[in-house]
Amino acid sequence: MNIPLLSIVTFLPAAGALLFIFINRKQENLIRYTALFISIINFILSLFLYFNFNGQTAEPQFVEKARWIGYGIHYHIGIDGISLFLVLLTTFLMPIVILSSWNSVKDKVKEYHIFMLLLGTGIIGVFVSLNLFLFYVFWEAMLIPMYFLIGIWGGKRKIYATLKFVIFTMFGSLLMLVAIFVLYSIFYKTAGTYSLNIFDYYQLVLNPNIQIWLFLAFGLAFAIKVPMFPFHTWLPDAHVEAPTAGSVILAGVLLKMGAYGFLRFALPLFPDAAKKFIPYLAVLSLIGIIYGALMALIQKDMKSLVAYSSVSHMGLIMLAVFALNMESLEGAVYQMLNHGLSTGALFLCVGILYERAHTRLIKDYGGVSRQMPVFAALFLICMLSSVGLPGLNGFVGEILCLFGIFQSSKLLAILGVSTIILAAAYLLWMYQRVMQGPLENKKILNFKDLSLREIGFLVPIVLLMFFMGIFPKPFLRKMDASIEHLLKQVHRAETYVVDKEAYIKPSLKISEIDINQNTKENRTETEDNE
Amino acid sequence: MAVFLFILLSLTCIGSILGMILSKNQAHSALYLILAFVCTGGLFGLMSAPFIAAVQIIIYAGAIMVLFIFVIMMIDIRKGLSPERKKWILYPSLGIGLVLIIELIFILSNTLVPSKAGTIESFGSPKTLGKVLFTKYLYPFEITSVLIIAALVGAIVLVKKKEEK
Amino acid sequence: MIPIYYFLILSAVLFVMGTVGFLIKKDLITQFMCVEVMLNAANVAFIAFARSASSLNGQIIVFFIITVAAAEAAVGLAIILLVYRQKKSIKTEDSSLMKG
Amino acid sequence: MIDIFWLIPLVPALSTLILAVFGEKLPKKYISFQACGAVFISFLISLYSFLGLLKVSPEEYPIVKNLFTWIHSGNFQANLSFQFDPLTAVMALVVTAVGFLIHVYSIGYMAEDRSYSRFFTLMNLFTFSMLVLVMASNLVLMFVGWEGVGFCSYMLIGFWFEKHSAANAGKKAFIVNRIGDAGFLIGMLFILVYVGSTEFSNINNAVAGGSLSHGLVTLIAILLFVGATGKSAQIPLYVWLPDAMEGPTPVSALIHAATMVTAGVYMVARMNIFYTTSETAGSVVAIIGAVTAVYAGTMALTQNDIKRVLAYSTISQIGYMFIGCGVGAYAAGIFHLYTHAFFKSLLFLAAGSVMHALSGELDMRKMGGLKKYLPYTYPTFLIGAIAIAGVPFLSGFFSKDAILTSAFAQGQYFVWILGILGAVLTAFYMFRLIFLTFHGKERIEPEVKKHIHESPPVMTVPLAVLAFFSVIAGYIGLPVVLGKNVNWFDRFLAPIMHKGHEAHLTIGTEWLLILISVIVALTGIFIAYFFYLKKPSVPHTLVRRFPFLYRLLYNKYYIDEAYDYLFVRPTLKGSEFVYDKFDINIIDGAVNGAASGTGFFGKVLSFLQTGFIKDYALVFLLGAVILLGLLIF
Repeated sequence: MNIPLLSIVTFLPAAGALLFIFINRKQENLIRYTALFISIINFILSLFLYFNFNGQTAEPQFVEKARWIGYGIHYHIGIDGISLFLVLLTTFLMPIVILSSWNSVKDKVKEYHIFMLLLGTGIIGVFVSLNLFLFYVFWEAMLIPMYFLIGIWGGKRKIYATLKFVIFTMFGSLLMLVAIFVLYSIFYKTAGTYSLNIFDYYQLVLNPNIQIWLFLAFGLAFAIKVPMFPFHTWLPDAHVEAPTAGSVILAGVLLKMGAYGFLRFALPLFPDAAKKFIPYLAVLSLIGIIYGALMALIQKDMKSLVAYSSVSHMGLIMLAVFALNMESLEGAVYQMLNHGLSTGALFLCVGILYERAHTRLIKDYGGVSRQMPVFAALFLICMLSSVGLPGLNGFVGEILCLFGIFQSSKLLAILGVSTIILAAAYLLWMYQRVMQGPLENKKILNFKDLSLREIGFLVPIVLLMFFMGIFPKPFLRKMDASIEHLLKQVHRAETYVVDKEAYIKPSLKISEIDINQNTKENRTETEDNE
Repeated sequence: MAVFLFILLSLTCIGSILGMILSKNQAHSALYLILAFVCTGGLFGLMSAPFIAAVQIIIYAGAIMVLFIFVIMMIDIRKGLSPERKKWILYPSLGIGLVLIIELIFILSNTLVPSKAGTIESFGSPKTLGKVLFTKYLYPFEITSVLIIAALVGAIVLVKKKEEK
Repeated sequence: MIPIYYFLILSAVLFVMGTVGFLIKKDLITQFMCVEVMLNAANVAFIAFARSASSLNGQIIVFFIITVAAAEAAVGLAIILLVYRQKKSIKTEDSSLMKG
Repeated sequence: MIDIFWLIPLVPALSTLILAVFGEKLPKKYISFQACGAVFISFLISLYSFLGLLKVSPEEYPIVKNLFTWIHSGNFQANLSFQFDPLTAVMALVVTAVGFLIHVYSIGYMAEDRSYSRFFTLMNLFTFSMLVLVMASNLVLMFVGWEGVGFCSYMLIGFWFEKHSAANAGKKAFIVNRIGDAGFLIGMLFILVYVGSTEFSNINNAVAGGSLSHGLVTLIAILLFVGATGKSAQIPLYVWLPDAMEGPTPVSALIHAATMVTAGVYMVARMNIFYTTSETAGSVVAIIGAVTAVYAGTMALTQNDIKRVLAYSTISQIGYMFIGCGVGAYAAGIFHLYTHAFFKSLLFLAAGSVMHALSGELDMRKMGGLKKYLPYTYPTFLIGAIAIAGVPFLSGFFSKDAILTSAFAQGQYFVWILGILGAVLTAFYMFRLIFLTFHGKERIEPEVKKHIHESPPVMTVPLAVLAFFSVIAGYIGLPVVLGKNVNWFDRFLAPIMHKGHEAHLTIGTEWLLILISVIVALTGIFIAYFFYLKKPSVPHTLVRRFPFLYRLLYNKYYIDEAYDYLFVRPTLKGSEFVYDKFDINIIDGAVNGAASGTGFFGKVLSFLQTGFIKDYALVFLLGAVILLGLLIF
């Protein structure tokens, strides 16, 4: 296929944002419809990615390569079975969040949608980059629209929250940048050419002592993003202050970037160090599960409750990632999608309530079900998906995760099972206090049930929840090969022979083409300099 | 002859700049500076750059300095003449200047200047310069025009008095 | 033929004079003139090198420097005027909004 | 002809789907027709499949229908597959038959409710989930049904969610159930890892083949039983069931008496190989069952809420079922489950009819003498009470006796004694209920009395049908003493039950045991008669005599309060403490501290920034000169 489909999917939102230059800012509805149209087109295009994706191979697909800056810095994108679904999740959520902020965003509508679309490109870019430099560029670029989305359209403490979010993330990613430099120079020393291609780096056999530092640098960046305990405090603040759409994207996709980073970079690049640190990381994840759930139990603000539930759910995902076996990794990836849907949907539900009552405090609600039966039903389903009720998507991911974890460590799995009790406790309690009970707040009497637009963005999520709960096969089969391959990479650790002289084994083979290509480029560049 | 001319021009140049610095009146300073620019223009002529010399005199001594003088006219000069509060800054400045010139001369004395024998007759003539300018340096040249427009617009926008609401 | 070093030394002297002038003058306009002197010093050096290297590049660069200087002067003077309007003064001492 | 059995759960599923999407817009009549019709069709298919099953030779059990592979990843595989064997047949028949009658009853009972369609949607969903639970051919799918019924129970208990108590009860039920489910899930994980499959046939082969160590079998058995205690309301997780009576009465009858709460028993019977293999686990089940039977019975003694008495009675009766399973008499346990489904749902529905007559009154102290007002409800209620009390010739007698006889035969005398004690209590509190409600002085409030009326036929006919079954249901499992082959039920289930060591009693002993049962039941009834009809002052005297004991029983041993103080409050308070002190102060404090530290440092350095161009220029030049100097010297 000659159409650069993946590039189109990646850059269509950004191109759409560019289109807004030609739209008068007063035509707010035109702006909204344009943004919605672009995001829907993008989703449809990304479906082609899914249908043309070959689940039999672990090789990256839809690969596109172009020379960019040189010295190993190239435009190199492609997707495998893991990133495919994260891209799909992003493109799926984009129209939904645009639809969700139809009425709630009233000022600076143009800028809002520009940032939203740019954010889409940034996130998809992170998932498709195969060049570390490109990855880093997207990783940082995506922060900027998010910064503005929270900082401009946020709540009362938006400046505090957005700064905390950005600085937290920056702090981690700077260390990652240093680690990328180190990798870059090590690769140059060993292979004699410049490269930032992660497939070249997978071939590197690094000295375990260096791996430890690199792993820590990468791991910290990703752990903050996930967020793992104890780096989680930016999350509730950012969620509480962010506009609904921001929260949905934040919880739905941004957090997955951390877990994705572990899967794509930290674990396969530094298998020895990973082996060393996994016990500690697993314990941190477990603490995250229980700690997040307990904190969620006592939150008074619905959004921070859901935010802490994210900490808990992401803890389970990370625990599954660190269990490193087939079932746990598939479960983790699947659970990432589930979490994106269910937590995103919960934030949407909170947003729907907020639009009506302008408060997020649980105590201001009560008995909403009677006024809004349709909403009550949809909210319930979203909640149950988060609780992991069988038949809905959450269960499939949860059971795979738990089974995988159990194979690696019985104790951790048994303690991790507590999540199914605690999740039920905090979510049902919230549901009871908000939706059930006598109707005390007179304001609620004026609540209207869902509008067609609101049904329009909740129902697709709910349908997908059912679909993923009953037919997980189309998802799992596409990721089999990639995850198997990933496992092979991580488990190659034992093959390293300690050799202080060289970082690299003599048998190292870097794809010939790449070397030739790089040297050729170097030559032309030096010529230019003369 | 040429050496004599050089010494004359350079001394005038240095002298007028000294005058510019020491004069208390900005208008005088500006006039001194025009003189200095004219002298540099002459020096350029000595270095077989007749076109640049012309540009120097027309644009620098002509256009730019006229701008300066206009601005000076628009400003109440007496306000600028109140005594400086931080007198001490003179001494470190002179010290730094001294060190700087020593350093520069030291560098110059150690610099091997490239010299290519056999200069062409027409070197630096408008024709040759024009050829290079519109072939090799075409893009920079065009871009400068954009720059000048931008500066023009910028200056107007900056200075334009905002309408009172 | 005048030795190239004469020009270079002149360029250095002009440059240092511009620098010192910038430091010791107290009004924005004269300081700005000193900056022009420094630019000019660079021009002299460029012309000299162009001559000795028999390359027109140096002259071209001077040409561009003059153009940029013109643009710079326009904008710079406009800013000075603005400062004057705001502060009724062009003494640098009177503008210290950037104090931390 | 058995091939269509997999349609049994799908019919209610389809009906649920239609009702969920269009329910609000459909007329009530159609809703009731569809909801009941779906369950009735399921019942017919079950009956048809059951008849088909009789023709299949036991070697071919279970008949499995694999619809598709549900989850498959690495070594983990779960199929969406249903199976049909005698145990499933019994359960499916009970669920659909009782379910159908209760659906019909609900048409009358819920007629005035404004969430009519929601009610029937959930009832159908419940029927579907329950059928999935009993028909699943593997543990994972069974867990689906298991959680599904829990969810429906949550929704239906909290059906009238405007009441705080109802919403609370629903939540409590779900969370307590989830605690059990966690145990179940862990047990399932063990099975998944050590057996490698969750298909029941594979599990049976693995355990029978001895590929699991004895300790592991015990561990798994006990973990699964934890799940059963949650779902079937046994010690220590029974606390949700009495509160669950907040739901509409048909719900209490269907979910919290006849079907869902017995899922634990079904599960233990389904996994019987574990409890047969591990005697320890079996004993644990039997003892927990026996203790619960007596313990719940004592709590029922002092309750005044008619439905709560029935709820405790349910807990107690399920205890009997567990005794049966624990001592290896799985058929007896299931037999009791089957008879109990009829008479207990009968009792609940009759209680509902009483409530209906009395405008929702539940307190027995405000009833009495209702016999003459409720000519259909009273006899059916009485039949149910006689059946549960264990009076001979009614269904409850046969099943309870089968359990106790087995316990005695297995040498579990302690369990047997508790069982007998429980039987006395059962007879006593059931007849206390009858006498207080239908006999004696009228204590009805005058306002209520004006509206008193018998329920419409749509409610009384199901009562009559259930009463009929309560009488005759026991005759398919007559005691062995009456003949070698009379216990058809036992023989029917035998192929899938793994027998431990067989113990036979002499005919004389068996007759003796039956006699004891009969005496015990009659004693209980007599005491109740004496206390509440003959000498109504006796209970009051007793209360005055033993105030502490009375209060202890009346307040249900303060277990709810104890759980609250031991688990709920410390969790909440502890979390709040950690949140305030640790999350906000330490973790976030560190973050904000780093930020304000940077700010402070910046402020200290900012004095260098004077704001004067000349200072900057001077410093800049100084730097340039120094750098230049460094470069050249």
